[in-house]
Amino acid sequence: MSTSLEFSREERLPAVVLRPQGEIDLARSPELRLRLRQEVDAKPKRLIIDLIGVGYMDSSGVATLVEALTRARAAGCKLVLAGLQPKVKSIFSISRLDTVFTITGSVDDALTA
Amino acid sequence: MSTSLEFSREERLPAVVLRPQGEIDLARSPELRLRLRQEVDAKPKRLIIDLIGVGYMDSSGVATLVEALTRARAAGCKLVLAGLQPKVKSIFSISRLDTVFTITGSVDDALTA
Amino acid sequence: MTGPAMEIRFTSDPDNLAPVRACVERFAAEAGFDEERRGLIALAVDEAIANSIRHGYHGREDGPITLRLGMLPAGGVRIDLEDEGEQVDPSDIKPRDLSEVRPGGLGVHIIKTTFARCAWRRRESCGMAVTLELELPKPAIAAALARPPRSDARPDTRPNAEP
Amino acid sequence: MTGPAMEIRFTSDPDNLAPVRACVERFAAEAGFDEERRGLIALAVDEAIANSIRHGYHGREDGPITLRLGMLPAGGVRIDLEDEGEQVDPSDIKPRDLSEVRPGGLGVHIIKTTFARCAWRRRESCGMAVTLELELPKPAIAAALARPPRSDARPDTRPNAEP
Ligand SMILES: Nc1ncnc2c1ncn2[C@@H]1O[C@H](COP(=O)(O)OP(=O)(O)O)[C@@H](O)[C@H]1O
Ligand SMILES: Nc1ncnc2c1ncn2[C@@H]1O[C@H](COP(=O)(O)OP(=O)(O)O)[C@@H](O)[C@H]1O
Repeated sequence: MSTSLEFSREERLPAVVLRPQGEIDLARSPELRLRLRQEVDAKPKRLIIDLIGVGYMDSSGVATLVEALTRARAAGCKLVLAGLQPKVKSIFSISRLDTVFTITGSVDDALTA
Repeated sequence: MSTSLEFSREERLPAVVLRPQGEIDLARSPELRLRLRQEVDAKPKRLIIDLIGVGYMDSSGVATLVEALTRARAAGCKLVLAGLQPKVKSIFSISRLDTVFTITGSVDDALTA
Repeated sequence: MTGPAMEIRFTSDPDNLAPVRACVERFAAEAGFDEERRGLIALAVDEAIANSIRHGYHGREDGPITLRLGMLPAGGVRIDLEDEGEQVDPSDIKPRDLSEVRPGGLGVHIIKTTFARCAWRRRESCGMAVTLELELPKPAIAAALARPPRSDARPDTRPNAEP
Repeated sequence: MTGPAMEIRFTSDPDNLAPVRACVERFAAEAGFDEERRGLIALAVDEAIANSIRHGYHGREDGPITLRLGMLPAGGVRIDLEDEGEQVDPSDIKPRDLSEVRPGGLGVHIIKTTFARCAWRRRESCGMAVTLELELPKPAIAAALARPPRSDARPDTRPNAEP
């Protein structure tokens, strides 16, 4: 009955850019998890998650991204986060994950980071 | 204990531009009312209320503006509303007051409307 | 899957309006209403609460108010508002003639314009109650039903979950 | 003038999180917290509720949850959260070592980082309760106290009010 997370996807080979749109909390992170599994399983060289459309993320969203990072590494895929809004950036720094992830400002930077 | 409505004010003689900042509901319209009484009592030729910083207005805010319009007319002051956000515009049209007030897009237009 | 539902209890202090309408607006978003519609829903509920404060409690700030937010089974919202304020004849709660320009008298018009159904009644013990209902427009229902189920997809955050 | 105060009752359905945190965020704004601080308050309360849902109710979506929002007398917020879920030893509710990179285990850390005081306890009958408190920073207290009083300034919307 409730609004779902929306994704747009762009191929900038050899990278794939995934752009979720919405707030990522306990209600929405399962959708993100499913989608990230699919993307990582396809083993792109580089998976860029553009968070420009994500105005809010809680620790369930962060946990989902940590899980994706681990899976991506195992699959030989470089995972990069881009476009973090200040609110989303702050949960990464509180969680001390801002140095664990590769985080860039723009998607263009993420192509080469 | 609660955040108040903030105003900035600019003289573009013979007009005065008043710019409230915040959401105008039953809790905030009393502050708007006090301020508008002061401004109208000073009898400027033209009083422009720039609503660009007002993201929300309920009927108590609209009532306050209708009261100011009546007082301004009696004082020989031309009252103009400018910078209405879509949400605020819609309460004026629902209330069928969009033709009663002089409403312009920009403050510049309001100087001559 | 019944969707979101909640009850908010607060006093007739106008400072409560902003947090309550933030909740209503977001609830309407969860229910699938578009931005314009959810803004109107929040406005109309704000007007109904303001009427409880002004006419039910005559501006007293400590009167109890209860707001219940729920989903209509076929898509849409049902909102119930109850106060313990002064009782009036429900047939006296009506919009005024809008062609007359004067402050006030717009709240009921806004409520009736926004909701498909609104019904005021005297509560049994004391105070007034109003029920507001609005269905989702048809295309929004289809979109809400298309949402994937949540089961099996929660992130695994057990301490020893294998990555 | 006691300021805003409210109680929200809802079920452990994750779809309730977004409307509830919209209310909390706006409540924190009314209490005088700046944008960054109110975002953190909403996040931390979201984490506490998510923990009730996941650990108290093990993902069951129909468990009752009550959230109470109030102001501290000297400026700031006090938030009480109660569930009827599984009881755990409050001393087991603690942040994990963040140097280890793995999914999960961040909620309690976020809650403790945001609030000046947070205390979990077993409720008498069943379930857990947590109390979260945060004072306003000093300059914000001064700003909140500087707000003009509301009395005598309400718009006059009586039917026959002279303009
Ligand atoms: N909750 C309520 N309790 C008592 N009377 C009400 C309530 N809501 C509305 N009314 C009545 O309906 C009338 C119209 O309300 P409204 O359109 O909001 O305009 P206003 O409140 O400015 O008069 C009010 O003047 C009042 O007599
Ligand atoms: N409301 C609660 N009821 C029961 N246990 C809880 C509650 N909140 C937290 N806990 C306990 O505290 C631990 C740490 O919580 P948290 O930091 O949010 O990480 P996570 O929930 O991802 O394990 C949880 O694993 C759980 O054992």
